[in-house]
Amino acid sequence: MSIGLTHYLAVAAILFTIGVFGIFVNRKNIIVILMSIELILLAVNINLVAFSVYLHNVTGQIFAMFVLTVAAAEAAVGLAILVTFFRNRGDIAVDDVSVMKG
Amino acid sequence: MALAIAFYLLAAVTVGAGFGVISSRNPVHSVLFLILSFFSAAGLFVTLGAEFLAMLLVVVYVGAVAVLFLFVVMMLDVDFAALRQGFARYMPLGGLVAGILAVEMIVVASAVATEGATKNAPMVHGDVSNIESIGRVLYTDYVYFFQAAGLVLLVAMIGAIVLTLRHKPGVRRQVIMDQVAREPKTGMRIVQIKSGEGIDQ
Amino acid sequence: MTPQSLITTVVFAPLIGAIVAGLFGRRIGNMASQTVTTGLLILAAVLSWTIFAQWTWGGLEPFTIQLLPFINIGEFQSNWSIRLDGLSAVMLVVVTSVSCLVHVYSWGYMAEDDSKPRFFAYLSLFTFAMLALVTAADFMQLFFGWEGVGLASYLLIGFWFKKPTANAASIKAFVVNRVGDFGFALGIMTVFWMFGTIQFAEIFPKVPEFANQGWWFAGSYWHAVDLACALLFVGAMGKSAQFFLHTWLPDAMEGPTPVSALIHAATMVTAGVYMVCLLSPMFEYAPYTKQIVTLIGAVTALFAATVGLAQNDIKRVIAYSTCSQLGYMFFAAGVGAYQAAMFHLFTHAFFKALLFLGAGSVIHGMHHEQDMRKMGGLWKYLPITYVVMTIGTLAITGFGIPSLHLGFAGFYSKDTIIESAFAAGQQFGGVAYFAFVISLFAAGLTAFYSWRLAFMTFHGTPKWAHDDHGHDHGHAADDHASSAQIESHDEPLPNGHDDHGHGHDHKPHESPWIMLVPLILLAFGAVAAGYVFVDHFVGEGWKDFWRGAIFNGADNHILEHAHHSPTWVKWAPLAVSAVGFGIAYYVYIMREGLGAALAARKGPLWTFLYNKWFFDELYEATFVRAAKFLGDLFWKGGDQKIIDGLGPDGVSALSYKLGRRAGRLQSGYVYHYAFVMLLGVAGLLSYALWAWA
Amino acid sequence: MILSNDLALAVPELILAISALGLLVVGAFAPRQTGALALAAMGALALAAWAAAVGPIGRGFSGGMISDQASAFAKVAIYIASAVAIPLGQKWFERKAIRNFEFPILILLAALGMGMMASAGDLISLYIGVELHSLALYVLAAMHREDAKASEAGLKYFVLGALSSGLLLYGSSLIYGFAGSTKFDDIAVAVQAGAGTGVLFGLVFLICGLAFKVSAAPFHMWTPDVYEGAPTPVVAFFAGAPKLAAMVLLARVLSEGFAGAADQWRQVLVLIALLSIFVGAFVGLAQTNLKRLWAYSSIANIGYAVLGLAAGNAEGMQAMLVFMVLYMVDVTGFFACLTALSREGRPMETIDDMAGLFKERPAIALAMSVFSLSALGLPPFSGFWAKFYVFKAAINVGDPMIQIAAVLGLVGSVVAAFYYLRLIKVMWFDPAPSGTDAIPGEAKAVAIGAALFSFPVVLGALVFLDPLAKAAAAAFGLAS
Amino acid sequence: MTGILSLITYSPLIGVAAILLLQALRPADDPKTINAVKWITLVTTLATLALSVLLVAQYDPANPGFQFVEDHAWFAGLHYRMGVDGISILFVLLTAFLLPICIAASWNTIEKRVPAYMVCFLVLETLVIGVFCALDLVLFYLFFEFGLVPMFLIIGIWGGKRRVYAAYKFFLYTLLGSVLMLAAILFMIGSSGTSSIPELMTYSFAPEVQTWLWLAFFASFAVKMPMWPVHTWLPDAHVEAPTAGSVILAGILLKMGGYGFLRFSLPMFPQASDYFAPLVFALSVIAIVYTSLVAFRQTDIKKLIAYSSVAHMGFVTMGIFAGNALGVQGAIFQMLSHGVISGALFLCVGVVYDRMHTREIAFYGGLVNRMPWYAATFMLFTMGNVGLPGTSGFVGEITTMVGVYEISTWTAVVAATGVIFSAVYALSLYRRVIFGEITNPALADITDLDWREVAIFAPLIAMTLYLGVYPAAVFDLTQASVDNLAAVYRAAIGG
Repeated sequence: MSIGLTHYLAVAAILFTIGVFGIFVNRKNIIVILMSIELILLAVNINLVAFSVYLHNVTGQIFAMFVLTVAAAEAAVGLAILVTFFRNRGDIAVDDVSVMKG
Repeated sequence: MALAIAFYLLAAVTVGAGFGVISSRNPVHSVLFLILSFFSAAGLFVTLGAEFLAMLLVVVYVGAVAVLFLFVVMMLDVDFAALRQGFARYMPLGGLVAGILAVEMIVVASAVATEGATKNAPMVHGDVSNIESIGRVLYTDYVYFFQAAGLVLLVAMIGAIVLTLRHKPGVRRQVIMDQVAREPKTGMRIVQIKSGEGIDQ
Repeated sequence: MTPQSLITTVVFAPLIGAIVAGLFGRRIGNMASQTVTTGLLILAAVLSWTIFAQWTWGGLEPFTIQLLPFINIGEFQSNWSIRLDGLSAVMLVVVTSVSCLVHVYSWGYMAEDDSKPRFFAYLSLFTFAMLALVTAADFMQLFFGWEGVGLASYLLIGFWFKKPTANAASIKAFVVNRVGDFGFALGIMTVFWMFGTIQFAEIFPKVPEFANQGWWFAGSYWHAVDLACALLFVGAMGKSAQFFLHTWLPDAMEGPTPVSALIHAATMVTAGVYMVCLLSPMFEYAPYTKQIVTLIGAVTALFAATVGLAQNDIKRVIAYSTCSQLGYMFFAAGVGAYQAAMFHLFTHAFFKALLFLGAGSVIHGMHHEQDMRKMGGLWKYLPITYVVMTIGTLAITGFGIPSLHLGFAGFYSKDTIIESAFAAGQQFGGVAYFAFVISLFAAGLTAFYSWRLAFMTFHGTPKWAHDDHGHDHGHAADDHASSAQIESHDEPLPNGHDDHGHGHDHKPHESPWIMLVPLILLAFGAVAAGYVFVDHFVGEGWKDFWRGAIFNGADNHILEHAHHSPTWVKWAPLAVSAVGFGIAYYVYIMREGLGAALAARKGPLWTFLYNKWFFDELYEATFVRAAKFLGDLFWKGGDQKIIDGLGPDGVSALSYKLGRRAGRLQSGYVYHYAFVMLLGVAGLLSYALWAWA
Repeated sequence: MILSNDLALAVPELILAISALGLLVVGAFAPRQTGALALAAMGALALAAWAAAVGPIGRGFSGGMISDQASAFAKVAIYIASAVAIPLGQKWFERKAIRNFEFPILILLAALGMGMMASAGDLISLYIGVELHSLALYVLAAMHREDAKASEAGLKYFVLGALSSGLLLYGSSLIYGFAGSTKFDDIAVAVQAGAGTGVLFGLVFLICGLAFKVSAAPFHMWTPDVYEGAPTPVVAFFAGAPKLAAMVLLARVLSEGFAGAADQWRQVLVLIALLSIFVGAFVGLAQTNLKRLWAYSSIANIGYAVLGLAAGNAEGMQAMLVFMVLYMVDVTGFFACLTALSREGRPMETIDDMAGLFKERPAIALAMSVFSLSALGLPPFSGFWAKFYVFKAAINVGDPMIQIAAVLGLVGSVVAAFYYLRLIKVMWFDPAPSGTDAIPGEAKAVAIGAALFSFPVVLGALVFLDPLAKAAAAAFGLAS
Repeated sequence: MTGILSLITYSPLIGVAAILLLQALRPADDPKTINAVKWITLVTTLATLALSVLLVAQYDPANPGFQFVEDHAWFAGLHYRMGVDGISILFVLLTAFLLPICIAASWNTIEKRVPAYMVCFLVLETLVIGVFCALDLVLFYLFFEFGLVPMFLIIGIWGGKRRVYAAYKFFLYTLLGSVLMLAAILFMIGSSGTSSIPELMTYSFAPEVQTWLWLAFFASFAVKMPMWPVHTWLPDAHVEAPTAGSVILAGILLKMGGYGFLRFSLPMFPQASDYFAPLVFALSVIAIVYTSLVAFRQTDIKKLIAYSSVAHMGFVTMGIFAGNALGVQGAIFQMLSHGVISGALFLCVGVVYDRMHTREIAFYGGLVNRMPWYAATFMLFTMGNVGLPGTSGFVGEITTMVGVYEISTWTAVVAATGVIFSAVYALSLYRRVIFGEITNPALADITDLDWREVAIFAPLIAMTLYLGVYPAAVFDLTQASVDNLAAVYRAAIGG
């Protein structure tokens, strides 16, 4: 049995789902939610790299590089906002993020 | 065959670690699982022949992002035990939706693999050096994105500063502008001291 | 002056009077208002008689003056116009004469009322509308006059607006008339679409074309001319208070007595008869409708006469008698004797106005007492009234000697009608025979109740002396006419009487001359109108007199036949009248108190008659109750519950609820939001897979 | 050199980037010169707008950047809207005594990102543009960092925004895998050859990701919370321009990359549009906070714009462009009003706060009424014309599904009318409780300017806007 | 004379500008300023009336087409087109006629926010006249729809207790109807390529398309009319609106529905109109009977009159869809006449409401004793409402019924019962309010009409009688246009 593109895509899909699942199943912990987002991006990267390789086309890898870069920036901003939030609340439970609703 | 074993091993670890990220009770463990997941994903990249990306993943993610997470987790003094409650309650529904999504995505991903541009294209390793081919286009065809990505990082930097930099009152800080702009007039005060009186501040 | 300008003056003089008295009455004062209106009416009456004389003896030809366009859309052309022909000439004199006398009479009768200008304005307004009606050259103007007199009637019945009964009666009159107008309006529409015009002059020549044609109406196929005539006749029924639509007329007696005399006896109520005669070219081609007219007329004649037997209110008795006489006129028209109908209309105007005004004189003399049971023996106190009332009674009972061709006015007209019915019965049988029998029977009843009225009022023992009616001016009985109004003035009366304004003690008294003069003039009419005009109206000279205003079908020779009816037919009315007189004499003079005793027993027949065949109760229970019920149902059930409840209110409440529900999803929790997003993704993806796979 | 052609196309971006960097340096050394910084930033935006308007047309950076009438149209609008946001926010932060020299710079960078979106010709530039402006917006939303609500808003915005980026990226990766390229032109070729489930799947992901950016249902959940929590002038900014950018981007992806799959994406867009219209209309009914209310209003309005897009022809694109521009003016004006109003230092944010406003602040109340009526779609206000274009396009598209959707959308607008009326009712009918604070000049100027644009200027402005939007729409290359 | 229509349409806005200027220059709450505002408004409306009279004088009744046409290109293929024909010119005149009366009627009764009130009325006048003059679909819609706002404010700010409910109901009901019309308008522009009303009148849509378009327009105009069963906003709106608001509402705004039917439904969708005519007839006669019965049971004077309006509008819709000259002429006349009479009746209610501040019928009774002139005036308009010949009310009713008789006798029969019902409710109202003794001590000092009120009623009385006696004045104006309309309609449906 040979390993084909589909295998990689399947891994990426599962990883994506785990990331998604992590977001709404982790009801209280924002940090884990941020990590879940990183998982989603990782899944995307696997997709891009796998396609790139199978297409003999480097664009996918370049795209993946930009995704990595932006993900880093995103993580930085996200954590900064989280810190601000923590300073205001003294907690990071998502359940508390409910001043505004309706 | 060896590739297949490597793939399955790495894939299993990636997925397992991914699940570990979202299911650990302690966020520190989550971060560690995340790092594991990245590492094994880097391995997957290697099996695909994308060594440069694999390296970047480890350097950027493990070296920067994961550490940032770890740093924040440790910095914020959070009662983590409380944060785990209610996890199981939402499992079934969430699991159902996630399951449907996963199945659909796998089906579709394989469809893309068979119907798209990758049709009939066998995996070929090393026809062009990975890092070289990236380098050829990154600063030419993709210079626009490259510069823009730089600006994204700039925004992230400004954002982080704006959001977290605090000027605590009472703490003296170095203001380079003030130091540079310092002149004799402002730096010094010439005081005529009468003997026996001292300086009254 | 040309006849054209004469007749124009006649028509508009009352209008000018009405406007002057109505708008400036308060400013110019009572006296001036009365003078202006009455003066103009006298002028109109004089000119009318001039025209009538020219018509009868001067060979005046029919003409139509067009004044102004009214509604002019395509073929629907109507004009404000004045039409003169035999019919309108007759009606002109009837209307203006009675109206003018009533105006004069009202000087006395309404002397104590505080809104005299208004009263005279209304009277003049009525006269104008009636004149517009009788001079109409097309259906629209006819309808204008038709409803105009209805308005005046409404205003005058409700003249004493403080009395709830008067107000109710006025609305009833208007609404019941409207029911008639409903049919009338539909009739006009049918006529228009059938003949393509509403001008009488243009319709009549076209009628024969439609004699055997059909017409779709309300889902059925009808005989064309019959349908049109039947619908128009509904209007006549309303206006002339025929059976089913008669209930308003007795109640209309809530108005001042002069009004009853003018509107509800002499003129307005005869408009229906006038219309049927005017439209004789159509009715002649509507055999079924003619039978309906005959039937309704006969039934009304009988019905009203029976009810009249049991009434105690002097005006109501006369009102029912009016109703009954109108029935006579209708079945006369129905059998084809339009001339007889018009003749009876003419004579009836005199003697019925006389009776009403006489009754008014009695009421005035009795200080606004209308209940006959509280009268009696008045002949001593009101001698002149007594005399003229007796003349009127003789006239209405149709007293006269057939062999001599001599009698009171009613004798000529009524007997002609009865004979015509007999003749028609012989010719066509059926309904006409029925009408003949009824007419004879009703003639007996007429005699009975008319003499009963005379006896109860003027003869027998006075029942007013010990009945201290000195302080019952309007307190107890709601039959009291003006007292209710007068008693409740909020400003003192002009002449400052401490009492109700009569200024003398409470004995009955004769009316002032201003009231008696019209009575006397009318009495002359009641005596002589028949004798003088019988030849012109129904006699040898009728063709010459009507000059085509009334159309008789090719096989319609009723008048000729009527003149040659058997002797017993000619004598029969006198005989039954005599019987009626005899019974009345027996019950109310010889065995005084018997009537009251009979009434007190409240036998089923008496109850049935006294309650007017329970028509009011029936209508109340059906139409009024149903309207109220449906109104409430539609309002509270339909509008509020169903339309608003399911519509705006329901939808807005539902929307708000929906918004609140959906808003609750907006819980503030990030993972809920993420979940919704993913549901959206999953949903769209599934849709994509399903739709595009 | 070939690069010079490319650079000529990117003049507006360069202006913004360089001035952002320059201002950053200046700001670092002279952080208190905020007024001058703001003016300079506004100048840079104006310059960029001018450059975009007169700039050359073409494709640069190996197809990564497209400069055409559409991008020029969008950029001019975006830059102007961003420029208007600067004084509004600057002064507001100044009044709150918050360090703010970064504010204009972040706006500049966000505008740069939005400009990138408007002229994206490649999935990568799409992604980077989206991220560039999103990150700036996350920061802006949380910038009032002492305020719990603001940081909460920032956090929510960020978490959900990141998720949406993930969706968008995943979709991009599938499309890339299918087409073998990230360039829209190549994708178009591949799709033309036959669009399978896979690529459409990727497209759905992409649409979902962008739908989040324009806050179309069911990806709208962040909107009310973020609008409520974020500083009002910031909301004024990101309720307008970013949505235009995202809409233009979506239009470009769909028209240039997926013209061959128009029948498919139409259906998705119609669903999204209808859902947005009804969510916006119904949930808005139960709101009491004006910022939340306007969030729902914007959801509904975006639904209309998406409906125009769903028409899938040049007329629809034109409708969308006109709609977005007119809507942008309205929403900016409305939030400018909210920025302006406070009572004893406390911002007036609930509907009840507005009681009797007409009596106290007739100008602002009138402006708010204009915006409400405009959002309601009542002629002759700009909102009506916006809807006029959209529904005209949707109804005449000849596709019964879209026609029915258009009629339903119109019915939805009646539901929404209820809450706009409530605002008017409160301002006009109810008595006023107490005095309002003095109104800052810049907010008042923006509010009244926008209101005047809504009516009556729009009646004349459309004479010019109409052909411009038409040309822009034609640039998308769809048949009319 | 080109440009006169725009001049008439926008002349009230000059008054608005003057008021705003005055407000800016002088202390707003100063009684003198308020007084000046009133005078400005009155003079403005009178000037508009004068211009309208001039317009009618210049109008050529023999020409069935549009006259005084103005046409300027706008954007997106739209045009600024104005013009009047025999149908619309009368409504322009009616509007201009009623407005000064409304202003005069509000002279002393409106105490709060007078300038805003006056501005609302002036703006409303512009919009309403605009509706009747617009010859471009979108322009028409602009005026038509925006008219909701001033009316919403008039009801909502100066209305009675449940004013907010009523204002909402009015606004949303009408809005729902008109958005459907908007959809149809957009479709028409798209498929015919023009938004010009004269051009669309000659454009023929496919029959199945017509059906939908007709229904969409019907939704809007039926609500505006209002026809059963979408009439329930009207009683609420009337009851809560201030007197002048009711006058405008009943007198003019309702007419926009009928005008719409005449301008759009009949000429543009003749087949559909013919197809749906039975439906319209059914709804019309239901309205006539149903609302008459409802009116009969009302306890609030204004509500009663409002319901009677619905019944009278039933005649209008019936007449319009009869599609013959009689029906259409009658409908137009009925609208004019109803505008005058119902307006006057609302003013009558206003007279006692101003004095007693209640509209409960039970509160009143015996007013004639203290207010004879008022009673006479009220009587005249009651009779007009009842449709007594000699008043304008009669002419409209009878001609519509005659017209509809040709098409459907059943409709004519049921509609004719309205003649009975109207007498029942109108006279019982009159009796309960005016006749009888004064039993309520609160009424003991009620005063009769003052000179201002007399001046308000005088033109209405004159109009009611003039139109009742000489309706030919109106028919002559409308004849050419209506004949043309009816002929084209007949030709289109092949009848």
